[in-house]
Order: sequence, then structure tokens, then C-alpha cells
Amino acid sequence: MAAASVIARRGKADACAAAITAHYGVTLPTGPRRAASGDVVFAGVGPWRWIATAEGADAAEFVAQLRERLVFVAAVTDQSDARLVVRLRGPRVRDVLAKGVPVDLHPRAFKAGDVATTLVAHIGVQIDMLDDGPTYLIAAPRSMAGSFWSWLTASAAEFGYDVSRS
Amino acid sequence: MRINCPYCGPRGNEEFAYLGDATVRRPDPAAEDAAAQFYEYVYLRDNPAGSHRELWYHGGGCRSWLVVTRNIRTHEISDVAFADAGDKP
Amino acid sequence: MKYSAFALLREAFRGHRGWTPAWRKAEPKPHYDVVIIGGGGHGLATAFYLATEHGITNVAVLEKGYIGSGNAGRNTTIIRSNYLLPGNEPFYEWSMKLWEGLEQNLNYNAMVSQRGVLNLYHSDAQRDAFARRGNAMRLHGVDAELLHRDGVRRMVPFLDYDNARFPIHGGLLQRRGGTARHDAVVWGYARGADTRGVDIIENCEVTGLSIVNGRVTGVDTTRGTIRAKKVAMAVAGNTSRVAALAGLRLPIESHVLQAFVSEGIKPAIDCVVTFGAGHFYISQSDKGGLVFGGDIDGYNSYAWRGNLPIVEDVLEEGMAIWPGLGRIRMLRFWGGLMDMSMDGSPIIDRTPVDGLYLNAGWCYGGFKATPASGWCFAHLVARDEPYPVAAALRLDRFATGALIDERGAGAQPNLH
Amino acid sequence: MSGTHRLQSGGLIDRGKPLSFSFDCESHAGFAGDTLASALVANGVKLVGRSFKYHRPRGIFTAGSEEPNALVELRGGVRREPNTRATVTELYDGLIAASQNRWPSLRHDIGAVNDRLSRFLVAGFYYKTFMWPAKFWELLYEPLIRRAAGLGRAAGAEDPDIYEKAFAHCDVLVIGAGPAGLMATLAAGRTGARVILADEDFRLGGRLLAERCEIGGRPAVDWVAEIEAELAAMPDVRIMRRTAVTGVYDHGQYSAIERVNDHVATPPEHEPRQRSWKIVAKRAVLAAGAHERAIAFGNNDRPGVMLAGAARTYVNRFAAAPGRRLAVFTNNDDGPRTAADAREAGIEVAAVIDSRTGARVTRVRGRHGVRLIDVADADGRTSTIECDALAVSGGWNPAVHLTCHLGGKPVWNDEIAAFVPGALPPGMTVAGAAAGALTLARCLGGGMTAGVTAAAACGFAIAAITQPRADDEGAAVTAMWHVKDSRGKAFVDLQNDVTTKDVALATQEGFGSVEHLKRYTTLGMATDQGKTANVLGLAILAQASARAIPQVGTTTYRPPYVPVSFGAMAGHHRGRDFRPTRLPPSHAWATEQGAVFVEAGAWLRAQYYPRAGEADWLKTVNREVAATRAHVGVCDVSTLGKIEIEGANAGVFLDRVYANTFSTLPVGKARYGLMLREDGFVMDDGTASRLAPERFFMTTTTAQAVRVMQHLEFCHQVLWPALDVQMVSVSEQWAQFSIAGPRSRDVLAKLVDADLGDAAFPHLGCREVTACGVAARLFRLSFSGELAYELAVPARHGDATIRAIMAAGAEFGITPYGTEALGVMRIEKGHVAGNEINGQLTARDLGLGRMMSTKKDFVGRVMAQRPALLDPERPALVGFKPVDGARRLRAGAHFLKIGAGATAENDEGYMTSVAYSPMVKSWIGLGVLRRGPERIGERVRAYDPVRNGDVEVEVTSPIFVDPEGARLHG
Ligand SMILES: Cc1cc2nc3c(=O)[nH]c(=O)nc-3n(C[C@H](O)[C@H](O)[C@H](O)COP(=O)(O)OP(=O)(O)OC[C@H]3O[C@@H](n4cnc5c(N)ncnc54)[C@H](O)[C@@H]3O)c2cc1C
Ligand SMILES: NC(=O)c1ccc[n+]([C@@H]2O[C@H](COP(=O)([O-])OP(=O)(O)OC[C@H]3O[C@@H](n4cnc5c(N)ncnc54)[C@H](O)[C@@H]3O)[C@@H](O)[C@H]2O)c1
Ligand SMILES: Cc1cc2nc3c(=O)[nH]c(=O)nc-3n(C[C@H](O)[C@H](O)[C@H](O)COP(=O)(O)O)c2cc1C
Ligand SMILES: [Zn+2]
Repeated sequence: MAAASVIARRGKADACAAAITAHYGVTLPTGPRRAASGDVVFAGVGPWRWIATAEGADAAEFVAQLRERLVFVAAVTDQSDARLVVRLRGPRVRDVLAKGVPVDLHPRAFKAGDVATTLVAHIGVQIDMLDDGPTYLIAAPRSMAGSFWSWLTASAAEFGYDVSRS
Repeated sequence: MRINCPYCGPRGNEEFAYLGDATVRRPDPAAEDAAAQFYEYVYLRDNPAGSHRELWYHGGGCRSWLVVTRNIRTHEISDVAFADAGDKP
Repeated sequence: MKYSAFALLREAFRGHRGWTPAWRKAEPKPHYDVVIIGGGGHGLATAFYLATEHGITNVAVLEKGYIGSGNAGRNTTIIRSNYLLPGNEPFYEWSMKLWEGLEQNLNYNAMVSQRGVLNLYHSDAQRDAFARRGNAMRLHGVDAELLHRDGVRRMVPFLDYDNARFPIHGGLLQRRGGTARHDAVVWGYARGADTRGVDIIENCEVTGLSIVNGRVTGVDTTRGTIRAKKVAMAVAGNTSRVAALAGLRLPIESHVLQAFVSEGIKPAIDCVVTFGAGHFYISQSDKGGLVFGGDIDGYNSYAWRGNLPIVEDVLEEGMAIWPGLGRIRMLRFWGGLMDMSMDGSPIIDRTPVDGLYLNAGWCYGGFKATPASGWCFAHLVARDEPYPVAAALRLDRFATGALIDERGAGAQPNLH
Repeated sequence: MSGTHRLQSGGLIDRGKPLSFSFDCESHAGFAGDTLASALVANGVKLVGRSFKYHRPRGIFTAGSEEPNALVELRGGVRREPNTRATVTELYDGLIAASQNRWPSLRHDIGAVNDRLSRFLVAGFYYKTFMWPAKFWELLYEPLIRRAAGLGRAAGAEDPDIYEKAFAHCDVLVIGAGPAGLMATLAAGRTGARVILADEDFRLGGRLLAERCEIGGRPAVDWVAEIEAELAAMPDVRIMRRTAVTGVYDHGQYSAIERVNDHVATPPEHEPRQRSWKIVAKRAVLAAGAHERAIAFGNNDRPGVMLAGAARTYVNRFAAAPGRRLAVFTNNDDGPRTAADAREAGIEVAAVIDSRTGARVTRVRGRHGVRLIDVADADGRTSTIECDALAVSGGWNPAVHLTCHLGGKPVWNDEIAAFVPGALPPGMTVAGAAAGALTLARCLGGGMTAGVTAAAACGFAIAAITQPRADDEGAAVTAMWHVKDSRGKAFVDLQNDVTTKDVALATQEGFGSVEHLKRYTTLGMATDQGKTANVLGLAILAQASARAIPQVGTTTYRPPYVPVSFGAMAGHHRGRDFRPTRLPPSHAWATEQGAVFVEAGAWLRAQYYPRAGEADWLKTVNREVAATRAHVGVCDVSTLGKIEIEGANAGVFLDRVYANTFSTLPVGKARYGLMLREDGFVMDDGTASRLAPERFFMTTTTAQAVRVMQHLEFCHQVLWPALDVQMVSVSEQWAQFSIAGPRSRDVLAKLVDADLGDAAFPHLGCREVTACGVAARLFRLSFSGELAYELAVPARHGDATIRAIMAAGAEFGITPYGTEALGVMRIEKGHVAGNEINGQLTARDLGLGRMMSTKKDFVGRVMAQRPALLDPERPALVGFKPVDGARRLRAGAHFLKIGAGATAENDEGYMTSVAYSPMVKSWIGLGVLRRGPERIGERVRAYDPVRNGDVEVEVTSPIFVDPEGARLHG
């Protein structure tokens, strides 16, 4: 998965949003939500800051194109290698996540398309809810992948889990 | 303590780093009495036992610096705002 | 009345009818030579030494609640003189010397227990920083030993040596460090001062300072106005508020620090241990409770209580160094108000207001300072010049740059 | 039939599931649904423990978590759990418990001699003695006192069970599942609100389980079952049994402990023993009920003396008879009710002594259990009554605890002669007995109202609900605290052995503030926190000091409501999971190489790479240094903080955050930068490279990475928001390798596609390249003083890249080096690092004063000019070499003039870093020395008494190797 941080330049938030709409056909979220167009997703992670991801894309190409399209309106920085991303799905997912995620994930509070950046087990993560499966994506810093995995597997052990790579 | 981050929503204070008094302003270093002004800016605090405007950094979330208005006696928070007030050019 | 085993024996056979109040419930007089604001350890010790060392007995200690209701009554009781910097070390060592003779001096058993304070280190760099400190102590004539892992293991074999996230490499030990019974220190000084004529006035909050032509003339209190030639502040967490009554702004913030006690268990640890890869310290009281604590909550507060993140942090750190604590339960935790100074070190000095003196900035380490703080503050108030070991604890050091920053954390109180 | 005192019928126990257990090695039988206490009662076991100070025999006093007496060591071995309340310990098959604080046995306890010495051991006796001779405190007295300390013994080994933490969120948190809590949950749940109902008991119902009462014309327990079923069917209602809410924190946060598997011998695999919950609730309804309190009279602590409510609990809920002949001593309507319940269960009632008639119990007789009681009536007539159990009710105290955790103070209520909640935490309401409504109908009504109101406050429309019919039982009480004509000790605090006499003595000695009383006598400081004792104690204090109870007030209620284990609060975060470990991209490769790792903050880094035959780490490090300086070495430096800074004002911004200037840096160049704190001390150093006119790449030290990022965000968002600057951490994105040594260019030439000649790529150059086929960045930076490069590749390629570098370098003798060799080489070059950037030194101290630009403003500029910081006497950075080349140096040594005494006055500075330099062939060091730079060539002592070191050293330039910098160019 290719990933890039996108930060609107000072005074260019509107222009940045317009450029993204023009090029990717999505409305850039102003809050912690995600907007997708095909495989390209923009997730709000802070004021005027997004993480753009593209499933299956070549990182360098994706970032270069993004940078070109947003030249003068946003700072674009490659983060494709910065994160471990796990996808979680299953009936007990919320129970697993409750053991570390401080954000309220109840369907009334956190819906498909919502995003949160927060701390899980002392590790900074980004959580996206994809669908009502429920399916969640969690991105953790690459260097802490082992510790994150240790927490995740310990938390899921009670319910049993399967691991697959993609 | 829960701080209602204007971007992320309410979060536990463990996600934030505290800096302190938000009412002090970095003085003009070119001022004649810059040394005295900087001494006040860096060291002297009202430390009131009531309403306090203070800087918190949402390092565990959206990375915004926030100005939180909080009653220091009761911890009641009456306002949270971005320190960087807007996307002004 | 003198306390002794004999007196106890005698009273035991008289149904304990002979015991008198440890200190009188004094009524405020209209005028004193010295008014001390704050009936914590520091204020009471100041009164005691004003009386015993300087012969000044027309003194009142004004306390807004009950004596010892502030930090003196809620600290983790650790006493030590293992400081690094020349501005601090002689002062804390003087305090340690005073602790060593305190009980005989006060005729009160404050259970000063020199059971040793062991600071663990977890890296080579930390070992060297501890060596620097230990060496500084030795240059001041203070005991300090640098232990390797094996030495630590012999002292506290139950810590985690094999599976720790931050392995224990060794420790800096001050054998003369230890603990003292916090409340007894307050009561002992109160009794000592009272016996020598000092008025201890409880439930008497200072609400105003009268200043005429730049000179203090007295205080307003919830029990009326009291005139005084000199007024000495020793109000710890309330320093900024009282100083504000004189229009002073200080390099101090009030922060909350929590402390914890476990259920009583049979003796399990016989020294004080601190964790070097976090912020955790633990010892066991003579009653059996594990007394422990960690970092300050990290935000300004006057609430006398803290929040959950630090509670979790402290207990995680406890488990991290001592995994056998898993089934031990904490019984109670509480908060105190730290007068955090901007360089983490105290201030004992005159103020810009004539006759108004300041004793503050104790952060989370002022209990151990109680005797020396009282001694030096009394000297300053009586003679208008600093006692030598406290000469560096000046208010103007923030302006001049002569800071005493043990941690090198800079002007951010919550990092000290 | 299990147990001599088990009633034939009734009770909420499962007679179909017998369980066996042992207490003090004696086996007994019980049933599922029993607690350890109820099973002991059912087996006629009265003596269960010894008190703290006097070692008095004690029995079971309550039936809940407020228990002061019946504390046992539960389980054994590594699972031994001291001070466990038998009253809340669910019975399981094979349970093992032992009494504590006694020797050699519970019945014959030597410590009981203290009881005989009690006239000497009065409150505060130790403050008055043990002072002479001074030395004897640590030698003799304290060890003796300490030996007597505590109750149970810790396991002394690592806890084998696992623990968890978890978060929960809701609209309404209901604390307590008695009639009030159940009604509140039902009322709120029906509105559709998200409700959590937490109760520390393993069964819902609260006092309804313990009383014979009816709701809606049916037995109350049937009503409970019905409500429970309805709640269980509501998707947004969560029922948490065995979960005690332990603390209230700011802004609607609550902590709770769920005892997930304390009711089994060992937790099932993968399941925690306990789980610590952090609950965030918009509203809370406290329906925690009330605690019954005692009355002080002679020997009121004897086994068999029990609170009346507890006696009813044992009889009605557990079908266990507290005695065969029960007497009741009461000051309220609970007395007759207790007698009626006992009779109904077939227990003989010897007498009901109701203080409201003037009657009172003056003494209990029978050491190990009640045998007789002495009773006096209003006219002073005395009699003796034979009985083997005495139920006592002194009235009820609402469980106000959780209303006080944020500073609320309870207020006195004369009608029920108890404290009721005062100011409440924001968002909390109180219902039922906790609010002072001590009767059933009022509890049901109060709970319902509280539930409706709480849900409405969260925006939920009120749903249909009616209050079920129930009768208010009699609850009249006339306060009665202390039987003045008692004979024998009359206890106030059972666990800490505080008697009425202690309270009187404390008052006499001036400890009359309720907080002083507590601290002087230890009243209320035991594991039960005085739940059954405190109000009694302060009432007696009020009497002794002729004050009214509200004037005396209560002591401060603090969390936790019930004691909480370390394990639960630590959860997953213990052992190696205490804090996350960060691994650099080459970790797997380094592990294969047999590297020794070291903690560097959160990181685990390769410290050195030992080879077979190397005797010690020093040999290894020397080899790594020598090989790097002679040939080429490679080191993973990915742990540096890396920040990308972009924007029209990026250069200006860097000028303000660094002491030196960056706006003039050309594209394609890097520069060393020094960052100060606003107070003028050095905060960090690193480099910044200009990748494009408006794009910089900054590195920070590993240790300060997080802090620097926060600082930069502060400078931007708070100080200078108008600047067009965007920044983001890329620490995780890039793997970065330092390739250093004369052959480094040759190695790189094989890997990258660029012209590496000095002209095309000079020292401090930076550019984007392709390395091993991937887009990479190359910097010509040198920490070692050698010709050196830092190659950065996207982190996923880090592992492949280190292998490629090693392969390419093989022909040049490339050697991987760790943090030790890195340190040696930087010390040889006099580069400062974490040991020097210790927050106590300024740029001038470090010899970097000239980096502070005089042409621009920057953070720290003004404060760095304070007079004491300009004092020429301040220690400043220089190098050191032992005069005797064979001697070892150590960081942390202090400097003394030769011949000067080892005193603080003579202290001239300290050594910050040392290394063995294979280049210099001796140990070398950096340190700060008073007027150091003026003293080069002078000799001083490096004094290190904590390691028995005292080495004569020569003051040198801090640069030991290649001061001209010739090697930088290969
Ligand atoms: C949880 C905790 C743990 C600690 N651990 C340690 C430790 O292990 N070792 C150590 O050395 N130090 C420790 N400390 C620090 C130490 O307790 C304090 O620094 C020290 O007690 C402060 O001095 P004091 O005793 O005079 O202060 P206090 O006891 O706080 O005295 C100040 C008094 O002033 C009174 N007062 C305030 N305002 C007014 C007014 N307007 N009028 C009248 N009276 C007023 C207050 O009521 C109070 O009684 C700890 C502190 C806390 C809170
Ligand atoms: N007659 C009297 O004098 C008298 C006195 C008191 C109570 N009562 C009766 O007792 C009942 C009181 O009803 P209620 O609903 O108010 O209380 P309750 O005592 O029936 O229920 C309280 C529940 O709260 C739980 N609890 C307490 N603190 C807790 C905490 N911190 N965390 C989790 N759970 C906690 C307890 O385990 C208990 O189940 C009524 O039936 C009333 O008639 C009668
Ligand atoms: C060293 C020390 C030991 C303590 N031991 C106990 C104890 O064994 N039991 C207890 O209930 N409280 C204990 N406390 C805490 C006090 O009850 C009280 O919480 C603390 O002094 C703060 O006062 P406050 O809670 O009244 O505000 C101890 C406090 C200290 C400082
Ligand atoms: Zn945020």
C-alpha cells in the first residue's frame, strides 16, 4: 500500500481540496473521516492534514504524482514505508479492540468511514473503520510493529484468531 | 481528565502533553528591555487558583497545539480551541 | 511533659490520664515578632529553630486547616541527600545531619529510619550520570556507593533481572538515606515549638498581607488581623496564591503529585528503591503498607487529587521492576500540591517586600528538606542573611542564570 | 448436607453442586453460590483471623467488601494472595485458604501477648519512646516493630496470571445492582440509551438477595430474575458482574475492576485473572447501597459478633446459620427484622436488645467465640444471656464514597443519623440507600427517577415504565454509638484495633481534628478503610470533644473503593511489554550477525558485533573502530529523528528554531544545526539538508526526536502561525545507514548511480539517488570524521540494503559497527552527543558559542546572554587523556587540581564521555572543566571515588583525531 502525508499549505486549504477533487474525484474530509475514490483514500488525521493511501499502487509513483498534482497547495511526503497496517474483521473485533483502543467504537459513535488517531498500548496508531462487517484498518509505526503485534495477539487470544498476509 | 479536542473529539489526557500558561507572549527580542521581558515570559507565572488558559499538545492524536481553558481548582474545562486559530494566509 | 519509656510506663498504670495536648490550641494574639504562614513541616520547623537557635519565641504559626494537612501529611517520606549540584547538596546534607539527631532534639520519635535509598540505573549513560552524582556527593563528604547489578541483586533479589524491558544494570546507593514518619515530624516540631512558647493557630487562613511603604506589617486572616514585624511564607503548594497577596509573581507553578499505599503485608522490602527508566519509588512503612509513587500528573492543579493515567503509569512501573507485586493490592491513593519551581530547586530568600520572606519551590522533594529548611529559613528571618548552605537558593537566580537544575529539564516545571 | 450450620432449606445456593475447600488445612464442604465466608459460617467456623495490633481472635463480621476481620491468605505458592476478604471470595472446588498474622497457629498465637500489654501499646505510644539510645532505632526497635507489621504475606515470586485493561463507553453508568440500580438500569435501558450496570457481587440484586421481601407481590429474587432477563435482551445494556467501580475521575471517567476468574482455581488459558476497565460515561447513577455500622461495647470484636444485615445475608441468601442461639443488639428497626428472619429459619433467638428502650450489651464473653453476653437495661439491671452469636446493628451509612472522589463532602442527615452525599461529581446522581433512602419502595422509586433523568440528559426520550409495588420496611433509628458502661475493650476499628479509649486519649492529647484522630490512632486506615468504623469513630470523637457530628466532619474518602491489585492496573504492560520496543530496519540482519543489543530510549540498537575469539566487548569495539578508520564500516542510524519541513517560509522557520542560519543553505547541501531551549540551554543538535528550495530534511538525536517534533510544532502553531511551513515526521519512513571510512566511496559507487567525486558531491552534499534500484537519498555527512555518507532508503528496503551494502563492501573489508564504536569515533572527533547535551550546558559551554547567530532572532538567544551563563568560570568542553596511557577513564569522574583536596570547593567540572581510542591508543574523554579551553596541556585529577578511580589526566583539545579534518575527504 502506498501512503503519503498531505498537509495543506498555509492559506491553501481550499485550493488543496479543489485540486484533490479535480484529480481524484473525492471531497476531502475536513474532520477525522475518510473519503475514497477507487483505491485512493484520503483520511483526515489532523487539521489540514491527511494520509492518502492507494491500495496496490507503486509508492514512488503515487507520491510523485500526488506531489505534482498538489504542487504549491500541499506538502506531500512519502509514508508508504512508515507503517504496519493490519485489517481486522470478525464478530469479536470490537471486544479485542476495547482492550487498548480508547476511542468509542460503538456503531453509534464510530461509523464506517470514520478515522481516529490515538494511542493503543502506548503506540500511536491510526484507526479507520471500513465497513459494518465490522472491518477496521489499524496503522502502527513500523518500528513498533512487534510490540503492537504482541498487544494485538494477546488481546485476541481469548477469542481465537486467524492471521493472513496480504 | 478528558479534553475535547476540536479535531479528534474527547480524549483522555494521557494523549496530550502539557506545556503551561497560554497567556504569556513571546516578547520582541529587539526590545530594549528584552532580557527583563524574556525573564518574565520564561519564568514568571500567575499560577491562579481558578480559570487558567493553558497549552496542551495532542501528540497522541492530531498533533494540534490547543488552548484549553480550565478551572485549576475543579479541573472543569470550559473551552478548547486550536492555538493556531485559522488558516490565515 | 517529657516523653520517655518511663513516662509511658507511669501513665500506663494511671490509665493514661496524665498526658497533655502535644501542642496548645492557641488563640491568635494581636501582635507577634514573626508570623509564619503555613503549618506544614517547614513552617513548624522554622518556628522551632527560631525559638531554639535564635531565641525568638513571640512567634505564631498560622495554618489554614489542621497542621500537617498539606504535603507534610501526604508524602512518600523519603529522606536522602543524594544531590548533584553544589547549590543543593550541602543544604540537603545539612538536613540529613539534622534528621540524624532529630528525635533526641525534639524528644519525639519520628521513626527516622536510615534503611538506604537505592536508585536503579538501566544504561551505561545513566550509570555515568549516577557516578557523576555519587562523586559529587563524595566530594561533599556524603556517603554514596555505586552498585553493579550483582550488588543490587543481593539487596533486592525479588526485582526483575531477567525479563525486564529496561534491564537493571546497577544502582546508586545512599545508605544513610531512608524514611521518616511524616506525621510524627509535624507533630514533633509542633510540640517542640509549642513547648518553647510558639503559638500554633489552626483553622486560620491568611487572606491578606498588609504592606505599608514596601514593608510588611501584618496579615489578615479568617481569625482577624494579626500584626507582625516579619512574615515568613512556607505554604508549599499555595505559594503563588499567598505571594499574590503581596503582588508578587513567582517562578512557580502548582502541580499535583499522587502517592499510594498498599494493603499491609509482612516485611517485603527493607530499603527505598527507585526505578531509573521511568518514575517510580517504593518503600515499606513500619505498619506494613508499601508506600509508593511516581511522576507528577503534569498539569497545573489546586485540586488535591490527580487522574487515572498517572495511577496506571505508576502501577505499570511497579510491576515492571517487581513482578511479584501482581497480587498485592493498592489500598488508597491521594494527591498533594507541589510548588514546582522553574528549575526544580527550592527558594529560601527575602522578597522585594521588606520583612516578607519566602520558602518555596520544594517540588516533590521537600519532605527530606524539612529540618534544614526550617533551620535556614529561621536563620534568614532572624538575621536577614542566608545560612551558608542555603545561600544559592536565591530568587534572583532565574534572572541571572545561576540556575540549580538537577535534571537539566529547563524552565518547564512538569518536567522536573 | 454440607456443614453443621447449614439450614435445611432456602438460600440462593446450588445444593446440587457441592464443593470442597480447606481452611487452615482442615477440609470443609460448601455449595456453588457460597462465598468462602458463608461456607465457613455454614461449617460453624467462627474464628478466622487475628487482629493487627493485639492479635485478638476475630470472626466474620460482614457479608461484603466492607469486611474488616475475615481476611485470609487465599491460594498458595506463586498465587498466594494475602488479605483476601473471605466475604467476597466465591467458593470454588479445591479452594485453599489460610488464616494470617498468627504464630504458631490461629488458636494459639504468641502475638496475643500484645493484648495483655495493651495498656502500654496505646495510640501513638511509639512516638513517645524508642528514642534512646539513638542508634537503637534501626538496630533493635524498628526491626521488632516491622516484624509485627502487616497481615498476610506476599507471594514473593512473579505472578503467573495475566491481566488486561479495557475501555468502555456509555451514556449511563449504573453502579450497583440492588433495587435502585436495577430500576435505574431498566428505566435508562428502555429509552435506548447505552447503559452499563456494574456490580461487584457475582449475583445481581443487592440487599434483595439478603432480605425476605416482596416486589409486585412476588419474592424479590423473582423480580430480580425477571429484570435481569429483560436487561440481558437489550443490545445496548451491558451487565458487568464481579465488577467494582473503584474510582471517579475528571470528566466522566470511572475505573472499575472486573474479577474475571477469581472464582476459579486458575484462570482458563488466554483468559485474564482480572481486567481493569476505564469507563467513560456521560452520566452515572450511584446506587451502591449502604453499609451497616457497629456499636462500641465491651469485647464487641469477638468471633460470633456480626452485623445484623450480614446475619440476615447468611441466613437468607446462603442458608447458613451464624449461630444456634442468636442475640440481637440494635438501635433501629433492623433488630426485630433480624430476629424474625432467624426464627423463620429455625434459629433460636435469645434476646433482642434494643437500645431505644435503654437496654444495651456491656460485654461479650468467650474468647474464641461468643458464649455469654452481659446486658444492662434502662434501670441498670444487669443480666447475662447465653448465646453463640450476636447480631449488631448501629444503623446504616450510605455508601457515599464515589461521590467524594472529586472532592465532594458528605453532609449529615439527622433523620437517618448518617452522612449522605453532598456536592456530587459532575454528571452523577445518587439513588437508593446510597442517597439515604433506606427503604425498599423509596429505593425502587429513586432508582427509576435517576435512570429516567440520566437517559434524558443524554438526549433519550422517556420510555414507559412503572414503579413496581413494594412496601417500605421500618427504618427508624435512634443514634447510639457507645455503651459507656462497657467492660473490656470496646472496638471502633476492628482491623486496626482502635478502641474507644484510643479515641478518648487522642482527643485528650490534642488530636481532636478528625484527620488528626485518624492519623494518630490509624482509625479507618486498614484494608477496609473504616467502612464499618469511621462514622462510629467520629461520633465518639464528637462526644469526647463536646461537638456535634457535622462539626467534626468525616475524613477524606479516596479511591479505590475496594483495594485493587497491581496486576490489574498494569494489564498487558509488564515484563518486556512494559513499554513498546522500537526496532530499526536492520534488526533481523543484526540478530543474524550475533549483535549484542542495547536499549537506546525506546529503541533496541546493535551495540557491537562480537566475533568468535574476541575476549571482551572492548576487543570487538576496537576492531570495529580500527576497521572503519582503516577501511570502511557501516552502522544503522535509522533511529535518528527525521523531519521533513516544507513551505515558502521553511528557511525562515529553521533560522528561528536553530541558533545558526539555514535560510542561506543552498539546495543540495546539508548543515550542522544547534537548537536551544528558550531558556538558552542546548536542547538538541542534528543536521538539516535542503532537498529543494522549499523543502528541508532535518535530523535530530535519537533521544530527543519526539521532544523536538513537539517543539517545532509549538514554534509553528503557537509562536509563528503565519509562516508557511508544513512538517511531518519521517522517522519511520526511512532506513538510514552510515557508511564511513576511506573506502566508503568505493562501496557506494557499487550501489548508487551517481557521481560521487568530490567535485560533484562534496562534503555536506545531499542528493536523491537510486541505490540498489530504489529511490534513495544520499548525504555526505560524517560523525566519525572519516569520509562518510549516510544512505537513506524507504524502510521496507532497509534489510535488503544493509545486505547489499555488506556484499558490496566485502572486497573492501567492510565491518558493521554498533553504537559503541559510533561513540568512540565521535568522541575521537570531539563531537558532542547526549552526554554533553544534558540540559545543563550552553552552546558556549560546549565550545559552540560561535554558532549562535548575532544577525537574527532565534529561540534561546536572549536568555543565553544572562550574566551567570556568560561567566568565564563556567566549566567548558575540552578533551582528556590519562597521563599514564594504560589507565582507564570513566565518565562521571570530577576534576580536581593536582594536589587539591577532594572537596566540593575544589570541584572543577566532570567527565561527560569516555572511550578507548584505538587511534590514540589510550583512553580519551570529553568533559567540562572550569576555564577548560585556557588550560590545554595542564594536568588535573579525574576523581571517581564511587568506582575507586583517581586518574591523573592531561587536558587536551576535544578533537583527538585528525584535527584538520583531512580524513573527511578520504
Ligand atoms: C505525594 C507526595 C509525595 C512526596 N514525596 C516526598 C518524598 O518522598 N520525599 C520528600 O522529600 N518530599 C516529598 N514530597 C514533597 C514534600 O512533601 C513537600 O515538599 C514538603 O512537605 C513541603 O513543605 P511543607 O511540609 O511545609 O508543606 P505543607 O505541608 O504543604 O505546608 C504548607 C501549609 O501551608 C498551609 N497554608 C497554605 N496556604 C495558607 C494560608 N493562606 N494561610 C494559612 N496556611 C496556609 C497549608 O494548609 C499547609 O498545611 C512529596 C509530596 C507529595 C504531595
Ligand atoms: N431497613 C433498613 O434500615 C435498610 C437500610 C439499608 C438498606 N435497606 C434495603 O437495602 C436496599 C437498598 O437498595 P439499593 O439498591 O440502594 O442498594 P443495595 O444495597 O441493594 O445494592 C447496592 C449494590 O451495589 C453494589 N456496589 C456497591 N458499591 C459498588 C461499587 N463501587 N461498584 C460496584 N458495585 C457496587 C453492591 O454489591 C450491591 O449489590 C433496599 O432494599 C433497602 O430497603 C434497608
Ligand atoms: C507514608 C504514608 C503512609 C500511609 N499509609 C496509609 C495506610 O496505611 N492506610 C491508609 O488508609 N492511608 C494511608 N495513608 C494515606 C492517608 O490516609 C491520606 O490519604 C493521606 O495522608 C492524604 O490525606 P487525605 O487523603 O486526607 O487528603 C498514608 C499516607 C502516607 C503519606
Ligand atoms: Zn486532536
